[in-house]
Amino acid sequence: MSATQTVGTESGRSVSAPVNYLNHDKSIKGWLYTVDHKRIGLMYLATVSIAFLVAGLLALAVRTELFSQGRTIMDADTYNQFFSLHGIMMVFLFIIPSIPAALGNFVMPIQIGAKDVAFPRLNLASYYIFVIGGVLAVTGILVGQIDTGWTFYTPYSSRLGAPVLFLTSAVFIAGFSSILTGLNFIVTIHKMRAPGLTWNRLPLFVWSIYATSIVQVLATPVIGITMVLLFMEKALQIGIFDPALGGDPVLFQHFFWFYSHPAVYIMILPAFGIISDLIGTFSRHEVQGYKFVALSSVAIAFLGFLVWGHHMFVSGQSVVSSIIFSLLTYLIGIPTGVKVLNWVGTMYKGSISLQTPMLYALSFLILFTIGGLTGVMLGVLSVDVHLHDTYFVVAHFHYVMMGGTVIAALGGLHYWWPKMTGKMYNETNGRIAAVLIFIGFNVTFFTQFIMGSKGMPRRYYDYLPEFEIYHMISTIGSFLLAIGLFMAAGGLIASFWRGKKATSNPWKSLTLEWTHTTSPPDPHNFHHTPIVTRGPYDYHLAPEIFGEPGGDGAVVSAQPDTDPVQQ
Amino acid sequence: MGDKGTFWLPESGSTLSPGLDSLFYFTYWISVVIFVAVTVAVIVFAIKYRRRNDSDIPPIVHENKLLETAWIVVPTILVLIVFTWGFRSFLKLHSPPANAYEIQVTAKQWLWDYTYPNGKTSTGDLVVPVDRPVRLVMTSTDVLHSFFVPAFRVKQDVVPNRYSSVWFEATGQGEYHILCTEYCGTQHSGMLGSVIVQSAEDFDAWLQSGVEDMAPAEYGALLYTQQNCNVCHSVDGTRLVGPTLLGLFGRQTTFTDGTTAVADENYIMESIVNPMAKIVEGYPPGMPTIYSSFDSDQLNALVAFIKEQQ
Amino acid sequence: MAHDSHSGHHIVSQRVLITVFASLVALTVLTVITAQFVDIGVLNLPLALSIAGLKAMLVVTFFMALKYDNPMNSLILGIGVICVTVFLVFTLFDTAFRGDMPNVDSQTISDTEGRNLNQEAREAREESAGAQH
Amino acid sequence: MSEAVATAEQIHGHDDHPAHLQHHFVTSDQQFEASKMGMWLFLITEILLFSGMFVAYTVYRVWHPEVFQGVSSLLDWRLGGLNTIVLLASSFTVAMSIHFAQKNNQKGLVINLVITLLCACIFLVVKYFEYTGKFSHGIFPGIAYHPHGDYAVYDIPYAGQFFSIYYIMTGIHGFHVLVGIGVFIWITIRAIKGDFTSAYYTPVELTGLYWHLVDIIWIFLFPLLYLI
Ligand code: HEA
Ligand code: HEA
Ligand code: HEC
Ligand code: CUA
Ligand SMILES: [Cu+2]
Repeated sequence: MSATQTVGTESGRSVSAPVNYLNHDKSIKGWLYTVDHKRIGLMYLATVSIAFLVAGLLALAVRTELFSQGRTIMDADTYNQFFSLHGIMMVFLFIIPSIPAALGNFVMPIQIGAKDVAFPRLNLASYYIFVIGGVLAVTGILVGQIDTGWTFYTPYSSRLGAPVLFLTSAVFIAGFSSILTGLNFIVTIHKMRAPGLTWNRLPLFVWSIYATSIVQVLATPVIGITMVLLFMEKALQIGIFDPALGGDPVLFQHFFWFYSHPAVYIMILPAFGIISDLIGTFSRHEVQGYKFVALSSVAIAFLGFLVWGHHMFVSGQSVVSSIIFSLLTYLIGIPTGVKVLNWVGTMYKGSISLQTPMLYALSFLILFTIGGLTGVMLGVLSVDVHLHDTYFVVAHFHYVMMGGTVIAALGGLHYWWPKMTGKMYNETNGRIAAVLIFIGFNVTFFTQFIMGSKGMPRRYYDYLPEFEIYHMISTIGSFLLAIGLFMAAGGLIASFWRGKKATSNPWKSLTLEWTHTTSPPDPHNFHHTPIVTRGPYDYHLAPEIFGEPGGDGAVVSAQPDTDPVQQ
Repeated sequence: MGDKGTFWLPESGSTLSPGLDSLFYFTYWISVVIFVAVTVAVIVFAIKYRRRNDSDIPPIVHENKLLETAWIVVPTILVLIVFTWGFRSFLKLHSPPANAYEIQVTAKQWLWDYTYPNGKTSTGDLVVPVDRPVRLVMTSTDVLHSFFVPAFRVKQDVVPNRYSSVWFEATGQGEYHILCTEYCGTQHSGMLGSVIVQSAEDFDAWLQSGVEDMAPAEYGALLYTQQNCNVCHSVDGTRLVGPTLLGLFGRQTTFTDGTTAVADENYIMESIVNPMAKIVEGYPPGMPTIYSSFDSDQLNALVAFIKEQQ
Repeated sequence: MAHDSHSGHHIVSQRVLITVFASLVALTVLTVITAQFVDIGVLNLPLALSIAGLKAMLVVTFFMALKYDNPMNSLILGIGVICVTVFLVFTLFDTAFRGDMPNVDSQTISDTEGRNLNQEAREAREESAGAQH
Repeated sequence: MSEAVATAEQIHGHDDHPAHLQHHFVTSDQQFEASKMGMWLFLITEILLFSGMFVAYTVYRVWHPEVFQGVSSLLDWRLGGLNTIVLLASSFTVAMSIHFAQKNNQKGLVINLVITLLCACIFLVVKYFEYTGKFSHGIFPGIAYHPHGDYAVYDIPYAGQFFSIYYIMTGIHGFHVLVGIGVFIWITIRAIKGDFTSAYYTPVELTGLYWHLVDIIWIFLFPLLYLI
């Protein structure tokens, strides 16, 4: 393969552009059949963005309905379907694949100096399995009414019509995609690291993807079998979960949360990884307590399996198990706290640049701390009795999922955007959007804490008059938030036409995707497999690495390489 | 019912509330302190150490073992305190006093039915004596529901085919909301009720009282709200789950099988007692069959009430 | 480092394989005999499960050659087994102690009333099906 | 940073490049180890998939031990035992086939694969007779459970749950056997074509691992469902 490709002729002279993964094969087939992890990552990114958009619009409809008491724009049945679909799509089609499958796929193999993931074809298969899951989910939605909430609690769900069967199959299939991605990543991280890249030198994003993958592999099969059993309950009435047949609905909740609690760590761990990378880069400082931050991800991954019962304190499970689950729930706060405090410590005496990705990282620190601390409040047995199934819980999980994961994903997206597309986005627009999102988010969801602890139940189409004022503020906030998100998305998309060309290492980062690949990277990532001789955040070596003032430490340039690309 | 609570919590109406509130505020203030510390540090560092020059290279900060240990140990101690407290009050929540007054509760889509020890029943509104522990023994006839009284800080899921219970001791006379907090279908948000706390004498009198002395239409109006007809049927013409009762009497109604009928007394009674017999066109066959046990007094009262809605 | 251990190309000898197979068959016979023909009361269940566990160990160690393989793979299996144990044990913390405080009853209503819900549901269904024909 | 430009190619040469080696791996060993690790990870997802049913089984057994003990006698331990032996034998032959592949013994490899395939089919045939036998007495999963004739006495609460769990567990297990058969056919054809040598037999090894897991699951199902 040649290193350059003729992209056009100008007055007889052929102008060459460096080959990169985007321009080396532009055919549709080149995308649909690709096994290149970078292209697969982008395909995921596009798909989950659509899911996010649709689910986000549903959320806006939900908020609009709640703007005033009684009927505002839709009837109760529609409302119930809307919040269910919002939850289901956000969780299964957006947030779980978002960071690992989209950004992780793109970045992780490069960060470990590999040419690709261990099983590239499996990677593509995972993508298509995910798409099939998505299509089934959409079919279920079109076929009829799904208003179970995202939790599918029996016996309500097992007595509903056929659409539930589609949705359970969709969740089952999307789960498989998640398992295969996790499996692929674990093997990749174990077996494909570049020479010299020891476990102590792994970027923290890789560590967090690793921990996430463990959870994906261990937890997801259980949602699979849960969905199979639910399917059977509906189809054959096997009486495992339906009390009318002697089954136990609380057992279903155990099955569901055995997956879905660890799943919240599938959502947040990759976000932790992004935040570590962002704070390191934009503070230009070694991440404090690297080992603690790295290992706490793994600790969280394992502890995450021991606490699922905290969703069931008032379900009628035994008091003994509530107590055990509550105790273990607190323990999760500790490794998480270690992370948060180390991130703050990293900023200490750093050289902090408040560019867009860093603004998202700082928002994350604030919002996630609120979300996490309120999570601990929910873990307090008797307090949860009052707060369970109120808007306090809704606010808690939006603070961790939207304020945590989605904000981190946006930060990561802005950070790696130049690498993925070769274009810089507009910085001013990016910063304004980040601030708007932060404000809109807090207006939307902080009010929900207040109304929740005052007794506003969740999944309510209509509410008592005393809550109207909170709902109004929350709805207004959600529109601010939406404007911010559309601005951010617009800024990124506009960069395709208006963006400046990105250099290899615009942020002066030290991880391999910045120092050893061009923007966008070569189809095989590296011209030469890199040999790693230092840690990912060794900014004290910066003078040496960055060279003369103004240098960015990249050992490859966007100019065509003189070496022929080796296969 | 004005807003008599604190900024965070609703008014407190049971003996359990104060203890739980102090635990809530204890964890809340710890969280505030931690949160403020983190936020202030973030903001101060972001300003103080902002990048002044593109080639700034900050100094190495060596890991502080003491700090690293401190933020493992201190939170651990804090959470253990909170755990012990929470766990003890949880046990209290689940230990009804032996002399508690027991009321049976049946939850169904989408209403609450109560049966008092003397056989008296009520729907929607739960009447209890003040300053006396009350224990509710609950079950559901269809799907999961959850019994929640914010002012009492109690909540318990209601499960079909199993009894679950909550207890509380109301400390002040008045009316408090009952909400259903487990998603149970279309009218989940309409599955409301009130706890009416009365003095011991009023409660006894209420318990013994009959309803025979009311005018039929008046009694019908009571049933209309008590039996939650209002959840599905409006009297002002709005379309809810079922057809409006406004102008129903004498109206020509078309059914899903194409036949029609003019609504007279018999038709209305049949609609209530045997709702599946004729399904009104354009509506789901969604009317519960639980009203078949109405006696003739109740039916006459409802018919009288519906006749008035013209 | 990427290649952290010796490779998994150990050849398990025929003799070992045959011995293992023979023991597996023997254990199967043993478990049938102890379960079906001699009654050892409460020990029935633990014994049957221990034998099954032993058989599984044999298969894993020799047939699947974990003994000679990269220890990482044993770790993976171990973690999987721990996870299953957690799932089982923590669920039993609830189901085996359901109703330990008065907030829920340990017995279901149909059990206390001695009703067979499956039968009732089936009959109701057959009745409604019969009514239609 | 001149040392960072040093290339891995200088360490492992690029001359020996067997056909089965994919471009993103450096050595065959790396590729073999990676596939095997991937397979082990896949196996634990299978274990966790089945764990859900084991949990359901245990929970209901703890609640209604007498029912589970009682109705399990409806299952024929002879057929179950036969199937156990058949699966163990197939597990043994797969292990043998890998042994022969490692020794470059083409004939041994193919013969053992074929025996394995046969065992798998026998297993399903026996299962078929078991299922139809049960169906003929009205022993169905779910609400359809309605034993009649001599078996009417088994129409007790929670017997339906036992049989639902039985059918789902053995059904999903049987599905795995079916998938195994498909894969074995493919492997056998490749083996006959001479695709596998001591240097490259990864597919045989991986299928073997899968098959042993199917065997292990049955090792637990057999006593739990048929014996105790
Ligand atoms: C990304 C997703 C995510 C994350 C990361 C978390 C994190 C946590 N969650 Fe949350 N949670 C959800 C998503 C998530 N949750 C969802 C979706 C639901 C509702 C599902 C539904 O019902 O629909 C839910 C519900 C939920 C409940 C059930 C509430 C109810 O229904 O009654 C509980 C109860 O214990 C809980 C607890 C926790 C805890 C303790 C953490 C911890 O991991 C948080 C740890 C973080 C911190 C503690 C902050 C940082 C630490 C410090 C600054 C150090 C100092 C700390 C201490 C002294 C403690 N969560
Ligand atoms: C990832 C998880 C996630 C996210 C991000 C959100 C985001 C939002 N959610 Fe929701 N939500 C859930 C998960 C999530 N939610 C879950 C699990 C439930 C529980 C459901 C149940 O009870 O079963 C729930 C429930 C829930 C409720 C409670 C409903 C009820 O109980 O009755 C409400 C009400 O206000 C709400 C509102 C919102 C709003 C306003 C947003 C906003 O933040 C949304 C803003 C987003 C947009 C407006 C889209 C803009 C997108 C683009 C422009 C595309 C851009 C693309 C790129 C930048 C790449 N959500
Ligand atoms: C859960 C919702 C629900 C509740 C509660 C409910 N209904 Fe209905 N009702 C319906 C629906 C849906 C219909 C239309 C379908 C049908 O005819 O069965 C209906 C139909 C009727 C009709 C016939 C109306 C017509 O236009 O012909 C009458 C009369 C009626 N209901 C009376 C009552 C009374 C009285 C009560 C309370 C004691 C009550 N309903 C409670 C849902 C409900
Ligand atoms: Cu009943 Cu919600
Ligand atoms: Cu949780």
